[in-house]
Formats: sequence, C-alpha cells, structure tokens
Amino acid sequence: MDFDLSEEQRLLKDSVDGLLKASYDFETRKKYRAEKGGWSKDVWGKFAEQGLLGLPFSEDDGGFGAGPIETMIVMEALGRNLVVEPYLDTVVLGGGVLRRASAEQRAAHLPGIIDGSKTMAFAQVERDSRYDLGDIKTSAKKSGAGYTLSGEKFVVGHGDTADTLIVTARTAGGQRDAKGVGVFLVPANAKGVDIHGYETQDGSRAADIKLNNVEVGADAVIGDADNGLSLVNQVADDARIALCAEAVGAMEEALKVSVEYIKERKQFGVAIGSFQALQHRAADMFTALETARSMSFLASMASSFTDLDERAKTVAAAKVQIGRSARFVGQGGVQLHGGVGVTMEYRIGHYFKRLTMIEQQFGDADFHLRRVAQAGGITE
Amino acid sequence: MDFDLSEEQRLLKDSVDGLLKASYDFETRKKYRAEKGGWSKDVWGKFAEQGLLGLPFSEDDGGFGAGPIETMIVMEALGRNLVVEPYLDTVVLGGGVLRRASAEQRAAHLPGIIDGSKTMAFAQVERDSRYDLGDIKTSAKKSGAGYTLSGEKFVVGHGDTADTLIVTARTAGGQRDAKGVGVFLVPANAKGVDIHGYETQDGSRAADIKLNNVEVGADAVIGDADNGLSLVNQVADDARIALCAEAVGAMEEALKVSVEYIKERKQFGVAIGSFQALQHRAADMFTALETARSMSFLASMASSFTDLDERAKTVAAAKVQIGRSARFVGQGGVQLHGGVGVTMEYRIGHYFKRLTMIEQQFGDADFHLRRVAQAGGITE
Amino acid sequence: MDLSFNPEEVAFREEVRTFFRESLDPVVRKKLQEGHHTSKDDLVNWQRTLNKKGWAVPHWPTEYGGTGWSAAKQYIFLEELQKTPAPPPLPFGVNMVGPVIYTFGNEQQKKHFLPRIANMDDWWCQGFSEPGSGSDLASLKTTAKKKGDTWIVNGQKTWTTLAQHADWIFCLCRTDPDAKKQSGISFILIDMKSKGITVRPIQTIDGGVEVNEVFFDDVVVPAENIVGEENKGWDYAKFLLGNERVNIARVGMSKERIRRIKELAGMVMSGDKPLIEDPQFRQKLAATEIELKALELTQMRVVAAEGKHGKGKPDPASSILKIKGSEIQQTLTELLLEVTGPFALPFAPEGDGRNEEGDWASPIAPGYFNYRKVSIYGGSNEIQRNIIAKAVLGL
Amino acid sequence: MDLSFNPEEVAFREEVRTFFRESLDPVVRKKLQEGHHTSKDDLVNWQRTLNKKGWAVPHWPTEYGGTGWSAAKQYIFLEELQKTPAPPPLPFGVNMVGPVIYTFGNEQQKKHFLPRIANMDDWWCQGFSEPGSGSDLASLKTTAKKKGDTWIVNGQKTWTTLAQHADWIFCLCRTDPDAKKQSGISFILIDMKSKGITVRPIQTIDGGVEVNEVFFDDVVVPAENIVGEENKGWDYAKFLLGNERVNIARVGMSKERIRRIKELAGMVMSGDKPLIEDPQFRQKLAATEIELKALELTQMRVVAAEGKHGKGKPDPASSILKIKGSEIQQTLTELLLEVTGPFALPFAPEGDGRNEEGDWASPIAPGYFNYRKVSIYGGSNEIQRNIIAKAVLGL
Repeated sequence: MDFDLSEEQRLLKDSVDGLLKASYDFETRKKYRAEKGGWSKDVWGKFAEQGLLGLPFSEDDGGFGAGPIETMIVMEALGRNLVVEPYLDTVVLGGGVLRRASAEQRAAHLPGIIDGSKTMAFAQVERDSRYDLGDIKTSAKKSGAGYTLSGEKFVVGHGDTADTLIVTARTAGGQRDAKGVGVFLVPANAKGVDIHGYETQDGSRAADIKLNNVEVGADAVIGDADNGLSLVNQVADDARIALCAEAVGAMEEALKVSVEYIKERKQFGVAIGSFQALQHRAADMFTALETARSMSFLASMASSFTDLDERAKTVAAAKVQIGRSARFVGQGGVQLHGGVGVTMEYRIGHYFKRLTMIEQQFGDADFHLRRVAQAGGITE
Repeated sequence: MDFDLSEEQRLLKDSVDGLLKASYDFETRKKYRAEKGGWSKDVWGKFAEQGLLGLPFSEDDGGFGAGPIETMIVMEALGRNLVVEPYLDTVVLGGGVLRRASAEQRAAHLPGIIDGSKTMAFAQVERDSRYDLGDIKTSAKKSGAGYTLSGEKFVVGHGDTADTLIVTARTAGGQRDAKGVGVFLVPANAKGVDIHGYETQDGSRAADIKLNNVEVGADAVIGDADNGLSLVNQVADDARIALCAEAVGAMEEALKVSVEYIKERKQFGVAIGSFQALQHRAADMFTALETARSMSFLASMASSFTDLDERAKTVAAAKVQIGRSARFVGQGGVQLHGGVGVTMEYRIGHYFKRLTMIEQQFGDADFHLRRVAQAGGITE
Repeated sequence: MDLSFNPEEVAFREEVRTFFRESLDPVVRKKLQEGHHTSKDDLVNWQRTLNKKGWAVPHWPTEYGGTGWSAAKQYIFLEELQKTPAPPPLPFGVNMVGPVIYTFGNEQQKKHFLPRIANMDDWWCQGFSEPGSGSDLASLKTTAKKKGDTWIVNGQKTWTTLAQHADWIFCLCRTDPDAKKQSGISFILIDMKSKGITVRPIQTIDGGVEVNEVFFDDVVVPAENIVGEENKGWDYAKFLLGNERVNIARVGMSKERIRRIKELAGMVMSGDKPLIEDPQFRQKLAATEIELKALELTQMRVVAAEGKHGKGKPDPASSILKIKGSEIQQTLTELLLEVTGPFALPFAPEGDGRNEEGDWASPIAPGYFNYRKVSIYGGSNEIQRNIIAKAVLGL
Repeated sequence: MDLSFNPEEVAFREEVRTFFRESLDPVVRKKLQEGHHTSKDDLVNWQRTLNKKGWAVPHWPTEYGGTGWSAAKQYIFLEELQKTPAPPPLPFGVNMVGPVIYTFGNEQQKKHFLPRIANMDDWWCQGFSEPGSGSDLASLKTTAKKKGDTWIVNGQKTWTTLAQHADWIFCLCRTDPDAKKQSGISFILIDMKSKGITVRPIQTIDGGVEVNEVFFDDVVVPAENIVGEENKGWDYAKFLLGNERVNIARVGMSKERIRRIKELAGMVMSGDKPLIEDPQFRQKLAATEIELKALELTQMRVVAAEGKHGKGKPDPASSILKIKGSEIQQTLTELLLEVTGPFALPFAPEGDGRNEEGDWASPIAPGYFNYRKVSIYGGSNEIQRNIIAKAVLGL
C-alpha cells in the first residue's frame, strides 16, 4: 500500500505541469479556443513531443507502455488547467478502442495518434439512449465484405475535428439488446458522413453526426461485430476513470482559487475568509475534494482489474462520488466568490462549468448509484 | 386567507398553555411518568374539566363541536410540553373512529371519553405490516351475530391502560387486500385479550396485544365489517394531522431551549451563540420549523376536505415535511447543546426523542414521499 | 384562521389568468417556458398591455395608478403572472425607483416620472453596487460634488442589470465625504445619455449579457435630480431594499418550472420508459414540490399578516422566503439538468440556429449556471441567515 | 503508487480474522452485532485473550509489549477487530495513559503500570473535561496543591466514560493558579479508591450510563503520581489527544453495521417484499457505502503516509476522517432506524426480558440517539472544520 508517486511518475507530473504552466494560462486558453476547430494544434504537437499521446500504448505499438496511474496524472493536470484539446476523445477513448483492436488496426491507426497527426472521436450517444451504452438504433447492415451504417449520433466530443470516428451500431437484435452491437472505425470524410459541430457549455467542442448509408470495409470492425458491447463498456469505463481524475484536478484548482479569493476579498473591513460560515464551506469543499481524490485513485487502480463486473462496479462508485463532490465544489466555489463567480471573468465559473459537464458525461451520479445499488453495494 | 387565530381559538390556546404551565414542568413530568400506567389521572381530569377531551365531538354528542384548528392548538401545546397522557390515542384516534360510528356507539362510548373516565387505544400495527394500514393478518371470523378475533397487534399506544381497544381485523380476502377489513371495538378486559405493556423511547407507553379467540358482539363493528379500510385511512390521517401539530410544538420548544443554551453557554470566553456556524445552524432550524408549521396548517385545513384522495395526499405531503424538519431540528438542537444534549438532564434530548418517534408513527418521511410521488406530486 | 381564498379572490384569480393567457403574445410565452431570453420589445410591449388594462403598477397608491388590491390579490396577480408565464415586471422602475419617487420625491418628479415608469417610456436601471462593496453596500465610493446648479458625478457602479437598454439610472452617490459610512449618501437620478457615462457589459457564465459595469467620468447632472433630502439617500435605499424582497420566493415561477420538468421528463426516454416514470426521479421531484408547497404557505402567511396588520418594516422572517425560494429555484434547475442528460453539453449562443423551437435542451445548462446567482444577489443566503440569527433569534 | 495490500499483509489479515473469530466468545460477538451493551467482564476477558496472544498493545514500542507491526498491519488489525465485531480496546489505558507513561513517565511508573494496562489489571478512566470547559479544555479549574509529599486535589471532572468500573483516573489539574491558561497544568494519576472521590452517573438519552461526573474533595494523592514535569501537563495532553484520532474513522465498524443493515432489511417486510428489495432503500444504502469506501481509501492514504514518512504531528487532514467517519456512523444509525419502522418505539432497559435474543429492534433507536455524540466528542465537527480551515487552507 503506497500512495506516493514513483520517481518516473513524479517526473511525468512535473513535465506536464511545466508544459501547461508555460502554455496554458487563462488568457492563452481563450486564444486556443478561438482557433479553427476550437483547440490548439500547437499545444497538441507539444503533447506529442512530450510523449503524452503515446502514454498508454505498448512499446510494441510505438507507445510508452505506461499504466493507469500515468493517465491519471495527465488527466488531473488537464483538469487543473481546463485543457480543451481532444485528449479524452483521442487517447483515452480512441486509444482505448484501438488498444483492444487487431494488430493490423493498431498498426494502421496508432502511429498517427502517437505522433499527433490524427485525432479521433467516439460516436455513441443517440437521441433516446441517455446513458445506456447498449441502447442503439444506428444500424450496420452487412454489405459484401463490409457494412453499411445508417443513423444519428449526438454530442460526439471533438467530432468535428476528428479524422476517424468510432461508431457503435447495431448489427442484429432490438434497440436495447446486449447482443448485436458492433464497433466500427469510420473515416470522418467518408461519403455519407454529415457532421455538425458546435461549442459546448464548458468551452470545448462536440458534434452531431448523421450517417447516411456510409460504406465501410471489413477492416473497419473492431473485434466481433455482433458482440462489441463489452468492448464499449470497457472503453466507457476507461473514459469514466479519466474523467474522475480530470474532475479531481479541476476541483483542486477550484478550491484553490476560491480560498485565495476569500483571503483577499474584503467586506465590512475584513477579509471574508474570516467568516466562519465561509470557512466551514471551504472546509467541506476540501473534504469533498479529498474523498473524490481517494475514489479517483481507486478507479485508476480498478483499471487493471480483470473481473470486468468488479471493474465496472468500482468505476460506477467512483463516478457517483466524483459527481457529488464536483457539484458541491463547483457550486461552493461560485458561492464563495459571490457575484464575480457567475461571470466569465474569473476562473471559478469555468471550473464550475467543466465540472458540471463531467457530471453529465458517461452517466450522472444517479445513473451510477442505481448501478451500484443493483449490484448489491460495494462493501466487502 | 387569514392565519390569525379567532378570539375563541386564542382563548383556548391561552387556557391550555396556562394549564400546562401550571402543571407540567420538566420535574413534574417525571413524576407523572412514574405513576401507575405511566401518566397522570390528575392531569387527565383537568383536561376533562377544561373541555379538551370533548373538543372535536358534536354538541349533540356532548362535545364542543370544535374544528381541526382547535385540535391543532391543543396538539401544539402538548408537543411543547412533551405531554405523555393518551390524548392522541383516546381523543384523536379513538374519537376519530367514534365520530364516524353509529349513534348507538357514540352514545355508548363518547360520554366516558369526554368526562375523562375512559381511555382508548388503536390496535393496528402488525409484525409485518410496517406502515401499510391494509396489511392485516389478524382475523375476524363471523360467529353468530358477532365475531371472533384472533391475531397479534404491536406498539399500540397506551394499549396497557386503555379501557377499549379499536382493532383492525380481516373479515375476508388476503393479507394485503383493500377489501375485507373490519374495525372492531374490543373491551380491554375481554376474555382472550392478552396485553403486554412497556415504556416507549420517548417516555410514553405502548403495548403488544395478543387476541386469542376474542368474542365480540354485532355492536362491536364500526360501519361495514367488510369495507372498513377507508375509515382506518381517514382516522390514520386524523392522527397524522395531529402529529404534525404536536411536532411543530415540540420543534418550537426545541429551538427555543437550544437558542437559550447557546446564548448562555460560554467557551473561549464568549457565548457560543456568537459563532457564525452555530448561528447559521439555528437559523436553518428556524426555517425548518416555520416551513413545518406552514405544512401543519395545511394539513389541519385538509382535515375538512371532502375529496379523501386529496386529503390523504395533502396529509402525506405534510408528514414528509414534518418528518424532515423534525429530524433536522432534533439533531441540530442536540448538536448545539454539545455533550449535555445527549443526557437525560437537559430538555433538548427529550424533545429529540419525541420528534424521532413522531417520524416513525403512521409512516416515515420516505413512506409518505413515495405516496406523494405515486399520486403525481402536489403542484396544481 | 381561514387558509383558503374567498370566492371574490377565486374569481379574481380566474379573471387574471384569463387576461394573461389571452393578452400575451404566445411567442413570448413560449420563450419563457423554454428558458430563452426575451427581448427589450417583449418586455416593453407587455408592460404597455398591462398599463392599458390598468394593471401596470397594482401595488402603487391609487392616486399614482395603483389598483387598491388587497395583499392577497396582489399575491394572486404575481403568482399567476409567473405561472402563465408572462414577463415579470422589470423591478427597477415599478418596484424600486417608482415607490421611492412617490414616497420621497417632489411633485415635479412624481408628475414627470411615475406615468412614464408605468408605461415603460423610460427603461430604468439601478446604480447601487460597486466593485468593492458587495454585501457591504454602504462602503460605496462614487461621488457627486455640488457645482453650481449641478452635481458632478464620478465613480463606478457594477452588476447593473440590463443597463445596455436603460434610459435612466438611479444612483447612490457619496455627497458628504466626511460623514460616517451610512450618512452622506444621496439618491440621484441620472440620464443615461449624459456625457461621460460608459457602459461595459459583463459576460456571465451562461454566455448572456445581463449585467454591466457603468462608469461615470465627470458626468454633469442637474441639481434637481436629487430625490428627497441631500445625504439622506441611505434611508431611501433601505426603504427600497425592503420592497425588493416582495415575492422574492417566486413560487409561481417555480410552479411553472415544475410543469416544464414534468413535460420534458415525459418526453425524454430513460431505457424503455419516459424518465418521469422512474420512481427515483419522481420522488426527487415530489420532495421539491413539497418544499415548494411549504414555501408557498409560508409566503401566504407573510402576505396575510401584511394584509391584516399593515406592512410596516419588512418581516425578518421573510429571510426564509429568500433562502428557501432560492434553494428551490436552484434545485429545479438541477432537476432540469438531470432531465437533459448528455444533451446538456451543446452550447447555443442566442441567435444561433439551434436556439430555436424544438431545441429544448440548450438553454437548460445555462439556466442552471445562471441561477447560482439567486443565492448570491439581493443579500446572499449567508447574509439572510445572519439576519434570522440576529433579528429573529436574538443571537 | 500501489493501492493494494501486499501478499504478506493479505496473509496477516487472514491470520487476524481467523484468530478473532475463533477466540472471541460468540455471545459477546452477538451482543455487539445486535447493539447490546457489553459487560465489564466481556471487555476484560477479551483484552486478556489478546494479551495472551501478544496483541494487547500492538502500537506500543516493542520493549513495552508492542508488536512492531507496520502502519498497514495496525490498520488491518483494527479494521478486522471492528468487522468481527470484537470489543474495541478501551482507549483510556492502551491508547491514552499508556503512551503518555512510556513517553513521559519515569521508570517506576513504566514498570508498574504498563504491564497492568496491557492485561487490564487496572481499568483506567480519563479526567480531562469539566462542566465549564467543553471544547475549551484549557479553561479547566480542578486544582492540585502541593502539601508535603502529596497533592491535594479538589474539583470536578465530567463526561468520564465508564468511571463506575475504574481503578485509576488520569487527570489534568491546575498546579500553578497564576500561570496563563495552558501553563500551570499537571498530569496526575489518581487511585479511584482514594477518600474524597465521588462518582455520579450521568444518564444519557439512550437510557444507558456510560459517562459520569467525578468529584474530588480534598483527595490526597502521593507526589510521585505526577507524570513528567510539574506544569507541563498540557503538552502531554496534546500528545495524548493527537493519538486519540487514531482510527477515529471507524471504517471496520461501519462495515459491520452495513452488514447488519442488509441482514435486517432482508428480514423486515415492506409490502410483499423484504425492505432490501426496495430500490429507494437500496440506493440510500449504496450511497452510504460509496461514502464509506471513499473514507476507507482516505484513511489508508493517511496510514500509508504515516508508514512511509513517520508519524510526526497529527495530519490536520485527518479532521476529514473525524467528520466523515462520524457522519457515516450517524447515517447508518438512521438507516437502521428506518429499517425498524414502527418497532423503533418500544424501550427496553438493559436486563429487561425484551432486551434478549430475538429482540433485534429495541437497541436501534437508543443507538441512533447515542450516536449523536460522535459529532460532538473528540473535538466537535465544528471544531474539526475550524482546524481544516485554519491549518490546511490557511484561512
């Protein structure tokens, strides 16, 4: 039992923190968001240079063979700095699917991810699917050696700048059947792919995507075209684990700027941080942060569980805690700031918005609480 | 719209408050509890003298024809003073059943209630019934003109001192059927009635009662022996309305003693009531009290609704609010007192215990919340 | 004790409800239901519709256009307005500067401004808060110096709601720099077209521009624009802030929000059923409905007491209305957010194609973000708890 | 970073678990599971069982009987103890006065007292709190005056847990009345059989007698009974209170409570199904389980840091353990209360026929009442929040 970082992990943390400190202050971030596509190719290039984009891939695949703790370190840093680049979509989600793909598929796609030249997006949400990953109407019909995909996907993170889309589609069965789910690699510029991109509430980008009889080859299928739901679940859990870490980073910073603010802000001749009601709110935010951090650690540890039900349940529990802590810290930070907290001019509002969106991504706290309850709880 | 008491109501309030002030201080209450049966015949006689025991009965029946607001006034006062005498059991529950009984039954029983010579108890809870009033295993078998009752009832308030028991029993149907529920008047000294009395957590009394082939006559049945569930529901709602008012009285006093305590108690050289964290807790307790008071008003008003579903839903909503406020105020009062709050030596602990038991009587907050949700909410 | 409305009040409710439904532009109503912003014209048109009906300023004295309604009727009027939903009256004219003018202003001011407020010929904004002041309003620094027949105003106001549309601003200015904090402040009316005024919008986290900073740089104001006595402005401000708490509970609006949540949750699927059929969701909603019912009754108790015993000083217990009202409003935005699920993420600036009919989701997260303000402004909930502790509990 | 236990630790857990299950009287275990009180003999017997095994005082230095276990092993030991459940070690001897004696006491004291503490030959109680002191411990008034070879002690202590069984009490007494608050206090060991000591039980709201007042009326104490230096008692008390927070989170106990809730809720009917099958109840329980898991991990972080970097001063972040630990313990008593339903009402004093096997319900409400104390004692949760605000956040 050891919660300290190893020497290599500490070096990784320092280097990510250093990079972001140098290139990602509040004003610069605005500029990145204003670039075409809504994020900075330049920053992305630096991520590639520092090896962040190849982190979780095996050395055989050209990566660094790092484990879940390394991804956690990176995601926390991205959370602290409100980074809008498509790390989650490309490295965690896209990479998560590819890590479980065939050698040919890995060889075809990973080098582009690792060197920063290609990005990916995970097209999964449908109009009526809510958080149910197996609730899929998009169809994949066998067509020669390949498939024809038709349907609509929504709120696809960075779907408007991705080179390759990963699309879940139904090869058989009814709308909510576990069997008959396939996972497909679709070039974003394939014929019949119609992408409508837009800004998201937290300053990032997403897209709604129509698939009109899009033809893909046999090499587009990841794994078994009729039994892909387990893959989808695993990759979604990868994303949840990463989001937990990102939220911890964002909460850490949200608490920090809030405490700084109430130390400086004066009312009635004293710093408002001297009022006990505000002190206790800040103390409760600290507790919310640290309990969330503990659960983020646990989620990252669960990443390597081989029992997938246990992995899923542990990650669900972590997402519940993160969701609740994120809401408490986000709202509390705004309240401590008072009026300026609801403006775009202070950092707290941006943390609050990102934390809120993390709650909504890949299942909110109630969704995951229901899953934990149905699984009989998590006390051994 | 007028929330003020009428002149008569104010006089009633003053007279009850006066009576209890004179005869029900903290030390005297201990003596009453130590009397045989756990309450004071003397106080009960004074209640009769002041007409409190005849309040809700029609003038034709020898009562005072007062309405629900008058009962509310009395119950609040009983709550403020933690009165242990069987008012809820005898006047609200027993009286509630009898008010809906035949003229002969009223004539047989009400005079004894009104003059204070007889008390009653409502035997309804069964081992597995939880809060479901229609979940009844106790059987009532037709036997000549009358019935034979067999079964077990639990936690019957003041069941060990009552002269007459009101017993719910099944005349037909399965354990949880709505049809086939009868309501019976059973003399406590009838053959086959086995009563085991005990103290309750809040310093009052209750009893577990076994009915071993107890024979009762045709005159023991209230209303229709096969369709008594509506009567049971109405009377239970009467009790809930009364408990809401009692809780408001208890919360009012719990807040008062807590505020007094933190004004006087000194730590670090100042009154602890000067700490903002404690001030804010007290302020939130005040909010909990006043919102509960509002819902208690509403419940008392709903007492005269003729639409019984609307009446039931409104009372359920009130019981939810009362339950939550009672818990917050009770726990908060103990916390504000610190160590002395968990001793028998300060009044707050006794209010806390009574408030906790009110939560558990006739359905806790979650039980009633489920009912309100199932009815589609209460927003018009 | 009688907790129901009398037949006259019930009939009145029906009359008001019918008038609102029939007279309000359905497009505006829909905007409000769906959480989209209303335009300046929407508000002005609606105020003039009310004014034509004689209902522009029901709570004013009848001599200035008031209706003479009882407290209960005024309560019904506002609740129905929010439930319709119709645009809420812009408070700066009818609730704030109007009452100050008819209570403390001179005849000239009453004659000129009051009818224009009722008809919204002038759009008013409020110049109280300053960057350094916040909850400690009396620490304000904007000065007005006498110079001949004029005041020369210098300083900065902030959180000035909708100043971008405003014709006039009422300001608290320090007129005696040597007096103690609350003394030496005057209440001055300033034409927003005056030279030396700059309005800078503050973008809020929902992406909207509702509030502004207003800068005063040697702004020349006619001496006659002072209301009441010089250096007595703090008293007028306290009077005004007492009125501000009128209907701060916003029960009617929360009822309309609940209707909307039920509508949307009946439409959004959760598995093979609409979300509204999920027992957990229904219970959360029911719990909030119960809190709202308790708030409504508490509000009615305050209204009834005012109706019976007169208004007098604001009831410190009305801090409950602010605390619970804001908490419930915020909870309802959280429930809406929950309904939205993954569709909370898309951001659609006003005017974007998405922000149109059928796009029910995109205003919801901004509404959640924006409503964090309701526990901050008008005296934060911390301040309200201080008030209860001190003024009610004597701590 | 490695968040799992190593194989040696896993094996150790198994060893401890097996020993506890096999060595503890099943009657005592059942009492604890069902929330009934344990007797003095139950505790003494168990402590002696542990002592025989060499596990009476694992955290003490090995020279005085400690085991030399790592922080992780000590954590496992305590967690398994609570999960069994076995009687928790009475803290006053092994966690409080023991460490003070081996750290600050003289050889004579060490030799005499330490083995007797490990074997519970002496039952110790704590004389710190006084009626006026509470959270402001240093304001204590009990005096010890030097008279020849003795101290003459006068004053009153309160909240003295289980003083009715005690052989000895360790007291903070004011020995220099002229010194400032924290100075002038000494740490004195007093034989409870001394003349002039009166113990008055304080009945708690659960009906039990766990705490007492202890009065000292010219009690004569040998001068040698002082620990360490005269007037330095406050330092020793701070040392002791730092140790008090060890395992204050009580994760193992809460796990056992959750097991019990599931057991009872599987038995109690709600309609035609056991309560445990009600989704609302299950979700409430799951929410608490998740909080407990987060607390457990947080506790392990503190333990791991101590194991790696040494104990040093108590980590102010451990205030989290106190706050969350007590909140979860209280929530679990509320869930138990909910399970109980109408059967929460019957009160059964200890020794009453009801309070026996099969009467699962009657200890539950008293447990709920009694556990309000856990957010009050050991530094109330308000004090813990102050500590976080000041020591961690620098406010």
